[in-house]
Amino acid sequence: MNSFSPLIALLLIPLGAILFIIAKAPARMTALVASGLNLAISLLLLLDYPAAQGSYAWEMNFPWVNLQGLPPIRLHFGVDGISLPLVFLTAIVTAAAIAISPGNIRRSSEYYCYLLLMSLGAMGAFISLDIFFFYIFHEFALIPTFLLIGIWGAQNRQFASFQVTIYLMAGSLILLAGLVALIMTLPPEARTFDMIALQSYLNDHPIAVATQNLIFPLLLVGFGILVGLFPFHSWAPPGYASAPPAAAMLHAGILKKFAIYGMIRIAIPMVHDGFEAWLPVLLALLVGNFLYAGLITLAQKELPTMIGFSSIMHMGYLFLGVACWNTIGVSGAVVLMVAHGLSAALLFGLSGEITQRAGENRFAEMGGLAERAPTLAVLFSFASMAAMGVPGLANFAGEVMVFFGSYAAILPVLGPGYAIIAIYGTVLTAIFQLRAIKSIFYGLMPARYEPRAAVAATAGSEGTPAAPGMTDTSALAEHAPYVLLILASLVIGFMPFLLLHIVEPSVSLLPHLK
Amino acid sequence: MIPASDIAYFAPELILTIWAMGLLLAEAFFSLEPRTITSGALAGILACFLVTALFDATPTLFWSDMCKWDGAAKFFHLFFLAVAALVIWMGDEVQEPVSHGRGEFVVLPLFTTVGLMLLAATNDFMLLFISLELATISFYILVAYQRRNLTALEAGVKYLILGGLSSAFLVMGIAYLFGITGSTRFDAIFNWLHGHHALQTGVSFGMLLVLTGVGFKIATVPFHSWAPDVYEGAPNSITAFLSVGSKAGGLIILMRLVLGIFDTESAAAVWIPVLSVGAIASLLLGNLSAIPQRNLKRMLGYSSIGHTGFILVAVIGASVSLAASPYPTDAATGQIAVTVYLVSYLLATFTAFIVLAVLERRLPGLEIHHLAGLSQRSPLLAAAFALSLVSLAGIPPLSGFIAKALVVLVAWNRGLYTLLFFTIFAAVAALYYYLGPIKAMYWSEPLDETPIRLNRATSGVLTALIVLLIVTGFWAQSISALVNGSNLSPNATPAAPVALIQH
Amino acid sequence: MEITLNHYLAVAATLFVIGLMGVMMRRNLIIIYMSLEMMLQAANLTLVAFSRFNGHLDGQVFVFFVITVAAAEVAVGLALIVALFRLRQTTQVDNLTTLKF
Amino acid sequence: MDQYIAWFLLLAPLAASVTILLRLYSPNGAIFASVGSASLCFLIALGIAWGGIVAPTPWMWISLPGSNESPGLEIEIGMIFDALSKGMLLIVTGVGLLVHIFSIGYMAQDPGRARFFGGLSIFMFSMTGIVVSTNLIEMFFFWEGVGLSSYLLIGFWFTKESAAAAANKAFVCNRLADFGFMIGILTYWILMGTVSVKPIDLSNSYHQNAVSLPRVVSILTPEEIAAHTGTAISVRHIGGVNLTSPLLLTIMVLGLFGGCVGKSAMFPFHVWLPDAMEGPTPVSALIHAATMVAAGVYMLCRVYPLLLLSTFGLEFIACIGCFTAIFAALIAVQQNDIKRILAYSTLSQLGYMVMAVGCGGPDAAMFHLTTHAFFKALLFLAAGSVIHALHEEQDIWKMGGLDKKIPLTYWTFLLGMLALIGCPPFSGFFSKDYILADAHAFHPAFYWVGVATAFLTAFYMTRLVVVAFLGSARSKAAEHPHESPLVMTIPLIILAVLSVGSGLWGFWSSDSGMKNFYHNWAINLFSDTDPIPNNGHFITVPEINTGIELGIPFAAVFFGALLSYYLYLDRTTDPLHIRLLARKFYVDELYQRRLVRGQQLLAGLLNWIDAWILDGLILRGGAYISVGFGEVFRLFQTGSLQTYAFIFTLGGVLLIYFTLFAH
Repeated sequence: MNSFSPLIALLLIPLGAILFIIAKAPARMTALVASGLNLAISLLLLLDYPAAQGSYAWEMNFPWVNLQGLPPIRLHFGVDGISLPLVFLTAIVTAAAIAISPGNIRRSSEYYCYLLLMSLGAMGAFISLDIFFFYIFHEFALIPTFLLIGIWGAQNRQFASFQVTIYLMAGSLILLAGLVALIMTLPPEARTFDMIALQSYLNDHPIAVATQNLIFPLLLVGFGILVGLFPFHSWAPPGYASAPPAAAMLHAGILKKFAIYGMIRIAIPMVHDGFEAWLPVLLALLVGNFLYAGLITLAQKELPTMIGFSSIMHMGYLFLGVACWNTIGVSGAVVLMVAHGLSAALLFGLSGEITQRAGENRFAEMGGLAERAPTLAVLFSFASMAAMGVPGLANFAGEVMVFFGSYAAILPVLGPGYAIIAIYGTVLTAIFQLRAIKSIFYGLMPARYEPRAAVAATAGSEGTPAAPGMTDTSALAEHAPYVLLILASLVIGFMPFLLLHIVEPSVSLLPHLK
Repeated sequence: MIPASDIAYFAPELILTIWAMGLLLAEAFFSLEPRTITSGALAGILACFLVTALFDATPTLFWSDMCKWDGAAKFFHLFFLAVAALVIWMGDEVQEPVSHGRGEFVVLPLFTTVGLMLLAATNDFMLLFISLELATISFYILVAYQRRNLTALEAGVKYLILGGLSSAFLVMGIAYLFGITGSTRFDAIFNWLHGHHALQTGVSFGMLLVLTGVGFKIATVPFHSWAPDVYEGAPNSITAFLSVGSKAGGLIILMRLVLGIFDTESAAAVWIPVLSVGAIASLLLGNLSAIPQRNLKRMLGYSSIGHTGFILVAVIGASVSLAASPYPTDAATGQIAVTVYLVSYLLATFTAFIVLAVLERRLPGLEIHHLAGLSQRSPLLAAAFALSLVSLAGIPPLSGFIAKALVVLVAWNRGLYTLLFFTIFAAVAALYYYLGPIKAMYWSEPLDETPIRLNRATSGVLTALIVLLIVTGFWAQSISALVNGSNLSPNATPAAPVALIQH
Repeated sequence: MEITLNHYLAVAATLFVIGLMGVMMRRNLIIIYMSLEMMLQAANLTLVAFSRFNGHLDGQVFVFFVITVAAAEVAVGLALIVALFRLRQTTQVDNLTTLKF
Repeated sequence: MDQYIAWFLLLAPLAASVTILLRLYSPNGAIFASVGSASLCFLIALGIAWGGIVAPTPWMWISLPGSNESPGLEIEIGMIFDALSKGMLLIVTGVGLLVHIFSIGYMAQDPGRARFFGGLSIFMFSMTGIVVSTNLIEMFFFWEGVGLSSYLLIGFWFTKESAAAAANKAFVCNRLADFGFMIGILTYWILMGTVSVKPIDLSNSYHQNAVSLPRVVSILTPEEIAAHTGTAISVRHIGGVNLTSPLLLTIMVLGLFGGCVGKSAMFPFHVWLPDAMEGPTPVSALIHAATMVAAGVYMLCRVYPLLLLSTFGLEFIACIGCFTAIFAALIAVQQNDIKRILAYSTLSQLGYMVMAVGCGGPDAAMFHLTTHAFFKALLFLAAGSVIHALHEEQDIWKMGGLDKKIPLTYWTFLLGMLALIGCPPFSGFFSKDYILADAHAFHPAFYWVGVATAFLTAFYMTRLVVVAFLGSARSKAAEHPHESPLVMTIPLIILAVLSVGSGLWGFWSSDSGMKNFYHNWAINLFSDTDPIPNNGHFITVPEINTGIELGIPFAAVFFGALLSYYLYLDRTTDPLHIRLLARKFYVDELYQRRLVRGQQLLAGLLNWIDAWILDGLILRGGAYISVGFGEVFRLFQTGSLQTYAFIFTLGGVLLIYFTLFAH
């Protein structure tokens, strides 16, 4: 219990890498090595996790802060079947994001430091069992994101960086209020930041329903803003559109999941009556995610914004899976979190690549890329298929579970209707993803394909001449990061049980499961 | 432990005063190097600090009950001494040396500090008035110290006139309180108020006048008007001194009054609404009108008005006579919150102003756009300034977050939902202008590439402050050490928060 | 008629308000400063009146302190004003507004 | 060991496709890998058919516990080898292999042929998967897989806008239909607590839910049912919505049928199939004629016991099938593109099969499916050979006089055509008449529509042959075409033999032969459970009546062919001008104008709202308002000392007033 756990390495390695980079070590190399190490470790953990009883493993629990007026804060790390897949996701997406980042990017040492900081924040949030650290680790990533978008971002990075940061900060402040409210309504002796202790206390003495109905909306709105729940999604599309690909990968792939994870860990189990009371609202909002965001995605004329909106739409599945609160739905949500993390990372990375190669991101202006860049075409098709939930890729497994879970769950108002809407969501996804493939890769290449250097330059790295970019400059080896993500998605897609036998026991331990 | 005798408790003030006198004389007779005076002053402060640290915080009245020694007194003594040290060091080391009388410029802050320290320990309105004026009058001089410089003079005059106005209100208020309760002792007045449940108009009239006077010191709306101008006009070190020292002085008085004297049902019914209005107004006006500012010092001036708002929320939350408070121990948390907030505010503000003081000598001006590309020219300065702003914005893992978190916590616990809402709104709005300079420093194109060199002391202090900012945020235990010398071992059972100010 | 406490208070209040008006309306720094002093004296008068009618001396002691402090304040204040006069050859406060917004 | 062999049925094509996709081979290497995997599949299929190879032990794909409100979720990936899957497996792998071989010649010149064969391998993988699936989710898994491969192959010539568009259309149509399919699956799971389609589970489910309902197209309330059957019926929930079992069962059946509607391109979703002809001809032969489009029918037969649970569902299926049959046949009459004519005939034949299932004759449907697979593959490959010979000429009015020049292709095509129109003694004759007999037994109306369709089929196929092959050449290309190489003609010959013989085989005996093979499968559906369920007609057993069985349809076919022969012989242009048919009843236009554009408009509207109202007005508006307030507040900071004094005083006065005197 009070011994150091391997988890701490997951934090120390990026930290060490950052220090090395500050000490003028070769940035890209160091970052790559660090993320590679993390990936290896998380993979080992994944294999080594004692899945049978689904309890927390590799716990380390040190008293940390004991400030008058604050509940005791403990340095409490540990993972179970719900957080471990997310740890793995963080590691793999980080590795990919760093690997695809151009080596000749300007101010590279800062760039890689910020990337590492982002992933450090996500990693810490997922392995902390203490709400205080859970919260502030996530906040770690806020300022690096701001700087990444601001310094290396694309067209209207000015506006985007400010909007994203302020909106997310607002979200996390509301979340903070919610968490404080949750903990502080308890009598002083019972107050604690420790998730496990808190949960066990709340199981015996739940909070008064009236108070819960006050607390849950705070948590819902806070998490909702962080994940882009309709109608709090406006920060995402412009933000992702102008963020450098790697940052978008990290944020959309990993950091967003923080909110869903928080819903599973804190909001729903600890404030369950409030959840029950607000369920109709939550469901109404996620229908908004499906239909509203889905349809808007149809209307997008540029690749990055389309992917931004589609990633918002897919949050609907996660929320739906969580909202069922039965084993099938929640397990589905967890699997889908990983799956969506992989596919979103793929899509954002590739769209960055395409935008930069073609020096263009408007569908109307593109076409016929498949002739010149077949590898890119194959990779992008894979990514789109994953997003569309084509069987064989991870998203399908997760979505199916969410469908089953939500169809069976006794949800208010529409009942099975939510599942049906969700399934319709897959149709919408198919429409816009295929349209994207068609207009980017199929057909003939526009005659005037002189890439505008401006866009090319803003697409992350400087100086990469965009004109030769049109051709498939890269062998498969150069696309290794994408292939890595695709392989992960395929493995989970064909053998979801590999993930499920880890996830399911921990999920079934969650309280109040229907 | 020093025996609790009158003279002993009075030691810090005595030491500092005598030391300051000595320095003045020494400087007058054998003209010393400014550097030596500075180090002398710092040595004196250090000595005083050590002595003060030796006292334990058990509440005692001394000096025929005119002074009160307790947790708050001790904390604020140490606080003001730390502030003074930083101010004096800045004044000589970092910023443009003053044109004349550098000795006085170093020594005067010592007198201010004595005034503020007395203020922290006062238990009587007479002493309150005198110590307040001692501090304020030396501030008049310090603000307008560059008397060849019109803006400085203008700032000084504005501060002078408005300060005089506020002290007039203060004295008038004191007069009424004294007239009706028949005493100038805090404890006596408190007992009187407990005796008469129905509050007389005269008392609340006096109370309001006094609050007006105090509101001026802590620069809360509507008594804030002086702050932006004076902040902009005064020398950097003095601006920092004003925004931390004088604000803290006002706050300790405010707490002594509203939490020490007026914390009865009937009185609270008067001052809680007043302070709430003040808090909300400060939150909104301070943070919103900081957004369009271009001059950094002015922006920080407005933002300090906003911070007053945040602190006031905690002060209100510390009142035991609040209606909705299921757990009475939470009241004490309010006071903790104030102190923690002040500590983090001290760290962030001084980091910011040290950077500004350095830049003032290097840059054509202190507008935001002058910062362009600072991260290339001097990574340390850029990082320090950015971190201080981030901490002021209350983003983890810096100490500003703990402070804001505590405020939010208190606001929720004490059922101050309206204030909670405005707190969050203000925090978000604040981000808007805190991010601006960061943007300028990190991705605007630099005007000129020449790197900015720092001497060892400055960079050392800045690094130390950065470390403190991060450590106090990430390992808040250190704050609790700073706040109430409570034992550093986190293993100790979570003590129920002890109110610094009790009756 | 017999003079009660309220009469003193009324006079003091009047003085106070006159001073206040002076501070807000006059344009000459010296006069503004005088008005400030007048406000302080009003406060003093109140104190004295109260201590007379309460029948103990604390108030009057306090008055001495106030007067002393006021004297110190005047010294500093006048010094400032003089310095200002050196710079601008006037003690009018009009367009003493380089710091604003 | 031998239980692992079966896995290679899936693994061989998968491995082939993946390796080809990773560009591990030269184009010819890719061809070798793909054809090799296909032939391996065929061998394994033979082994399975003769029982040498047993079903492997399944592995649990997803296994989640249920709860008091939802059943558990157990999805396994396994294989099921019963008569149905064995037969289908032989068809798929056999025809598949032939098409692979044909493609070697057909695609020889194409630079992208490696990609083509990769796609074919993906298809073989998914299609065999569908056939052997043990449960609906597994089936759905491969179901989408064939959709994907069809998407890739339709868009094979992706530089053609039309091809890319057709590919998207096909995929989206299928997705839309699978939307229903998934709902059907979910409902089945809610009702029965399983998604398995093993015969034993199906018949159990059947017996749990079978209530002898009168054959009326209506939903009865539980009370009515209780009144009718004397047994109270359980009320089930989905998602907390109370639904009477019959309604749920109907939803389930219609949902499952939805999947078929998409894959087999039944009426409202038929639009994608003709466009799919944009793909290379072998693809049209294998995927869009012989096997994949038949997957819908196969699936219906697989879950037939479930269909029986909703009479309304069954009748609905029959109606849709019947309508599609005549509808497509009508359109085919006025088409000029050789491949499109065949595509529409495919539609109408699929209509036959679906109608057969709806009329309670899954055996007939499977029988027709088999024969159709042979002769339609034959027709398409022959058409491909023609197109190949004429250098990508597809308009039949630019052909003519080919019978002398490419005799082999002509004769094989002719045989296929005769089989298709159901001219005795070719295979189509037997299977089609079996269906018609079932239809007659079910309801005469279906029978007569079927006959009319037969008439039309004969008409347009004769038109095709007469215009394309007979007469004199009507274009440069048609004047000196060249016969295709052996690698292409041999598959034609084999298929021709099959199309001729497969019906005759065992016609006289009562136990051997294809018809009886399927009939035995069908009547044994429930044999493992007693008692044989309700009132006999879960499988329609047509009464033998030569008049109906042989006479009328044959007459229809004969006159149809005769009429068209004399109408079209030696014509240079089409004497008939029926705009409505030529324009395919304007269905495409309707969809384009109403649905697609409507959705796009809605999307645009929402996008505007999001950009201007939500983001613009509310968010940025809010931000600007705060900034504006900031600008206003700083105006109080006039810099004039006395303003400050005034503000100060005003503040104090107001505080005092409101606290002391305002109440």
